[in-house]
Amino acid sequence: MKYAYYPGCSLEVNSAAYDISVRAVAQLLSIELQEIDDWNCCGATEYFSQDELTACAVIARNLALVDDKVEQLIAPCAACFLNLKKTDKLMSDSAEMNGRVNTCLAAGGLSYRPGRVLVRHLLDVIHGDIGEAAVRDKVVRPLTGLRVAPYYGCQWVRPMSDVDNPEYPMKMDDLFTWLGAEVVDYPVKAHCCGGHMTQISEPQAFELIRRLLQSAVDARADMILCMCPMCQLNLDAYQGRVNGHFGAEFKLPIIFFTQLLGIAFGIAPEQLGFGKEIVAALPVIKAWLGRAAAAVA
Amino acid sequence: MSHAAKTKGKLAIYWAASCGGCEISLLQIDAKILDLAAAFDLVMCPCIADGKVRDIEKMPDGAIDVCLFNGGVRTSEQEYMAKLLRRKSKVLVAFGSCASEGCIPGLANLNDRQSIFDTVYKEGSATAPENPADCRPQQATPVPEGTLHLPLFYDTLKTLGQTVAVDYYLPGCPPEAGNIWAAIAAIVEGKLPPRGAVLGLNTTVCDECKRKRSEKKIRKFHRTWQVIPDEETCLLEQGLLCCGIATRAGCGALCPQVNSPCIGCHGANEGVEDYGARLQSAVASVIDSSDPAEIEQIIADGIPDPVGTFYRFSLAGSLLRRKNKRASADGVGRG
Amino acid sequence: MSDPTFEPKIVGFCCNWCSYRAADLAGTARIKYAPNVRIIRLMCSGRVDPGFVLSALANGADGVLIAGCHPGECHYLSQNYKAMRRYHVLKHTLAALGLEPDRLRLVWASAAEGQQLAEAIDRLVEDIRKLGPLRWPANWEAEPCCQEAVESIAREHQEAMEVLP
Amino acid sequence: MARKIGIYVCHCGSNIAGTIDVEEVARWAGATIDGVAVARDYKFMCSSLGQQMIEEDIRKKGLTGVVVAACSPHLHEKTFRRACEHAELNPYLCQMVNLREHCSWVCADKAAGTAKAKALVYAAAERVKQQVPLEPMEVQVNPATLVVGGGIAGLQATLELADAGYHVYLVEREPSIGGHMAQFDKTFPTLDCSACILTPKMSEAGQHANVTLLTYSELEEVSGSVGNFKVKVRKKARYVDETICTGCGICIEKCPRRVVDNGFEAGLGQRKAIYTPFPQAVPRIPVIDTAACIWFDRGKCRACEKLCPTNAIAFDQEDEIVELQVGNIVLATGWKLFDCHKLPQYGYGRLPNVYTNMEFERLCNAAGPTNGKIVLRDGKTEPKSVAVIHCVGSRDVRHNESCSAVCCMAALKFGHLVLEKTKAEVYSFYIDMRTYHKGYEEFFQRLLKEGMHFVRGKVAEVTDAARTPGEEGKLIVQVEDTLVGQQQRIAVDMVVLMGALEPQADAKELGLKCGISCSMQGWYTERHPKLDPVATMTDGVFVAGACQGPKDIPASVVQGAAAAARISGMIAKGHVMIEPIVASIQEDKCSGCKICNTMCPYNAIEFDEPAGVSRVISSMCKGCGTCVAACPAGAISGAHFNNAQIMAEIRGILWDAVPSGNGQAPGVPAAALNP
Repeated sequence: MKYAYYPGCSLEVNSAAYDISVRAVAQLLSIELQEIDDWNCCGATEYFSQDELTACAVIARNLALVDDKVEQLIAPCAACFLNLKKTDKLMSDSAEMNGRVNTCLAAGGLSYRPGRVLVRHLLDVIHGDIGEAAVRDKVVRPLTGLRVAPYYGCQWVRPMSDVDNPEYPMKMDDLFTWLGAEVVDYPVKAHCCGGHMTQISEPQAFELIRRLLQSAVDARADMILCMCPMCQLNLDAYQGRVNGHFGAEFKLPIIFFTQLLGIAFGIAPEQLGFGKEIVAALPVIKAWLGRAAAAVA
Repeated sequence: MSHAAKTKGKLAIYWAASCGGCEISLLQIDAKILDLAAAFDLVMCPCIADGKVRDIEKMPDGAIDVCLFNGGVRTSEQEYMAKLLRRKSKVLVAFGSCASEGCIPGLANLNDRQSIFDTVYKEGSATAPENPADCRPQQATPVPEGTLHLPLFYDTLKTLGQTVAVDYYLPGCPPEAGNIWAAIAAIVEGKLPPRGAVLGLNTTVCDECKRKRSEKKIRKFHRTWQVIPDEETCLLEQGLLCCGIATRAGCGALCPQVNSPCIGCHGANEGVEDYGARLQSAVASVIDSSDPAEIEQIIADGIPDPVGTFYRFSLAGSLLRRKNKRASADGVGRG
Repeated sequence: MSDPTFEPKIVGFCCNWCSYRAADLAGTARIKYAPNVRIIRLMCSGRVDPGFVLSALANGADGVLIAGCHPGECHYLSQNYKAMRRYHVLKHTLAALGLEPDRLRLVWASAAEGQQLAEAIDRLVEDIRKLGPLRWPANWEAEPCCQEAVESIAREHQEAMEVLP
Repeated sequence: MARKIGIYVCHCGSNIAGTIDVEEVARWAGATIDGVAVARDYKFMCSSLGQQMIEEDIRKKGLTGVVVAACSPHLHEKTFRRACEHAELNPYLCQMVNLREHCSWVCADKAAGTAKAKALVYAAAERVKQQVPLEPMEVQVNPATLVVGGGIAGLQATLELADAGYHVYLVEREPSIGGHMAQFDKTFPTLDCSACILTPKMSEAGQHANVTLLTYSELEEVSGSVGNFKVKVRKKARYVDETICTGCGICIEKCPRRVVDNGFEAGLGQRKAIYTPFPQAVPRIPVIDTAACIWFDRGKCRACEKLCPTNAIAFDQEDEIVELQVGNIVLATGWKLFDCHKLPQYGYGRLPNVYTNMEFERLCNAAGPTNGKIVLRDGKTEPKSVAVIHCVGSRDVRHNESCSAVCCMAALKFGHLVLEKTKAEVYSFYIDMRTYHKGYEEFFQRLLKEGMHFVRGKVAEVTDAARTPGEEGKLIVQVEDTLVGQQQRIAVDMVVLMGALEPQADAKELGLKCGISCSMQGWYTERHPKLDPVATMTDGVFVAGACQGPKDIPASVVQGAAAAARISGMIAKGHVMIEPIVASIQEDKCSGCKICNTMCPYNAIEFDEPAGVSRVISSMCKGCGTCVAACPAGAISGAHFNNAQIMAEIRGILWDAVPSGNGQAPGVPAAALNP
């Protein structure tokens, strides 16, 4: 099936690995991604706190640009996903907002009817539309023996909780269980990664990050799987600083769930953007493959 | 007939908006026609005898003993004749479905004068090519000899009962010969029910239908051409919209007998105000679904022409009588 | 076409157990709603005979409301489903007879939903106000020309007779 | 005959007169509506003076019909029908107009209100002209009663009736009566032991001459109506012959198969494959759990059979259907516990030391798996701190919007038991503390003194993710203390979730069998939430206990007794009058098309094959009128709601709508307007 694709800014640069692996996996699952032509930034979390109308207008432009023949949109970044969804809802809930946003769009010769485009997250599409059976029979390299900690962060289920259990999301857990991995059940999988707190007050941010890493380590996870560029960045890029700050020795690879998904589907690591992460993930994966091979022998 | 001896009565048979089938049916009383002739002088019957309106006009009121009036009232002339014959007749019988409830001509109430004329004189494949100038019937046309008059064509066809007071109703399209004779005999012998009654049975066609019936649950309605129904079981249970459940008995379940669903020409049973309402209510009640969307689908698929199905014979005589004019103007409910 | 001074006359059929009690509750709670709906009490929405609706329209109603218990909560277990089926068939027929769909409405209201029923009534009244008067009986009110035409026939015949020898 | 209608418009103080010009309505009715002999208005029609006025008019003016335009018929129809009866006018010739609820109270504008009132009065007048005298039907009441559910509510109802000398069939799904109360240790607020007050009632019911116990049985089918129900009960196979078994218990002792008891012991304890739920079970006859039994599993063993001194084990036993005839039915089917897995943030099922309230009841119970010792899952460690979380699945729009009523007090009880039995600190996390019955608030105060800690706030999560060394190995309760306005993390050893009370999973299904409906949530709907919380919309079916809504023990007992009292009254009287609002079939018009037979959910329409017509069994007809509307032949008529009456009402209610000219609705044929 064909979906409009909204990569979002992060996936262009520091989360390129996410973009690469998303496209690779999508192709393999015959999810046709049609990148929105001339899409623009979703305004991240800041815009909404500044000015709702501007935020909505900026985001609605992307929705307006979706090809009329396409009904659903995939946004891999949890923040973009939420913003697009939120905008569509604000517009359908309030005729006034709808009018004002469309006035803005009209200035650019565009218009958008709320509800026209259904905003989806790739995880939800794979879990729901593709489904267990289809996913299972794509597996060429079962993740047996690999201990993974799915990390959902905030925006996937909060504040709009229609895709998964807002208190204790499970869809990534399910997905990787299907792939044969040992999914660790650690209590903070939907806690906050600190977001932009790293820019405001490092001690607070580092404490939030530490909790996540600690909990995953306690659960003997080999790696943390992310679905949001911001989460991945905080846990990965700041891991060194966190170690320094707390005198800890975390060395936990933080990758995007699509990257490991690709491995299970037998896609070569280099086609999945591995190597861009700061805490190297490949050694861990190689080690696991070794264990796996040994187990077979 | 024993009463043939005493002074002959006067009988009028008039033909308004109808197809003439009622007259044919009357002739099917066969040899009994002689008894009829013995009992009555036929003072008017445009179909078979040349009776003059002015002769009727000249008669004193109530001079005619029995008038069998078939056809609905859709022109000024028919209304005039209905009123005239009412005045002149002791017993006025709405003879057949048209006079009683409008029948097929009554379905014209789904349109109005304008659209009917358009169809006939402009769009109609038969007439239009002959009529490039789009000539329309004129009520008055001056000619050298004077003015020719045509009756006014009404927007809405009325039943006889909606036009004048009717003494008795004889259902059927056409009424079956047997029932006609029974009615005439009853009149002659003066064995009549209270005025305004329908001369017929007080139950419905199922009563005369031999088919096996069980409790009904319908998931799909079939059109007659879609299935060959089983001969034994109730047609409605087989998804054919058989109107027998709601239609007054008296025909001996003619259509179901030949494996074809009843279409309701005998109209509603005793005490029923709106035939279509009863039929829809019953049919809807046994639709085997509780999901609005599914119900709508079942109806849309199975009953594409609800008026023609539930009101084929009784639209003009129904509570609503016709299609909403304003709507037919702005096109609501078309198609 | 929409005339603000037009006050629709709407007949409402309520079931004794849920919707009629909802209307009672709206009263006890002093909820104000449009006075245009005149309620007739039946034991169950399953009692609503399509003939009642037709009769209401034929007697000059601008619209009809049918209100019953929520599906699954019918006091008579499942009779409101029969009401629903009849409603859909009747709506189908009335559409073919040129009745605007908004003039006939089926709503569910539990005995506790006075507010909801009041709102539903207000909505219905507004929708019908937009449609304007129905005046169904006017559909068959004879145009003056009919009477005139019949009389002219009588006149002609009179004249025709006078010229007789 | 000439109709003489009396019209009586009530002011109801200012309730009606405030928004409706009642004098005008009365004057207008008298002048406008044909057949009106007298039209009056009066301050309070329902007052004795008002009624006298009506009665006098009936006598003096020989009225043939009465229209009372006042309040809702649900309020005063009986009143005015009685008035008519006094004056020897058949009560069914009285029609009420709901001016107050449906007009004056909901109209903002007096002119509009008055206009609407006129239409409503006109309608009633036209209707009453069509109404005919009716006689209520008398039905004999079978003195036997069926009680479904052997919990405290059902037991109470059973014993009240049995002691009054009437026979009761008590049907219980489980192998023993007793219900949830049998699982409890102490009962709030008096803390007397649950077993001590319950078991005597159980054994009394077990031995009572007027009680037939049908345990391990379920209600299969109900037919008939008030006074004469026919009931089918499925007695599930016990594989033990009740007539021979002495309840000695050797079979249980010798049974080699132990399984976790997810029923009575809430998963904390074990039981054998052949078992009685608990030692004081009534009856003491065990059942074999075929899922666990080795014989049913592998075709070996039969130890119980070999060792039973009375050869009571009967592996060949099968389910049996018992048919009963009763006059009334009491549903006391109780509640089920909310599935705490649905709130994953509280960790139930993931974190071993998170318990449900029912688990904790068993934990405290001296007869329970730990002999009443409050210990962690490891079975030995005593908790140093316990958190009790209120409203788990209650007062939560995601699950149950309603309050479960009993949890606050139960939580306090738990607190007391912990403090009494251990040295642990106890925390209660509550939204609101609801202690509104006799002695409840006092109990709360007592717990405050005993040192239970109370934190007002809804718990965000229970986690084992420690943030400080102090939190290591503990369960941390994350909560905002809304009184202090601060986030708190409280580390404890044990967490008790006060799970919500929910309707039984099959409540709706059972309700349908008995012809009663449920609330959206699934609690049985009473006839009136305030004035008749015991009866239901179906005559002869009563509800008691938590199946009608969350209730504690005293409230359940009260309702059980109330249901019994109502039934005793009916039995003592010997008969009930039922409204004559029933359908009847005019057989000469019926063509036997069998449309109506499927319409009736009460199977009140039978088909007479030889005659080829359908007939209504009036004692079973509930008068909904669905068949009347469905009959294509117009052969069915609904008493007091027949077509002529409704059509007249419609014409009347639209008196001001029919345009001038020949706009009258047609009758086709003209004569076809008889009912």
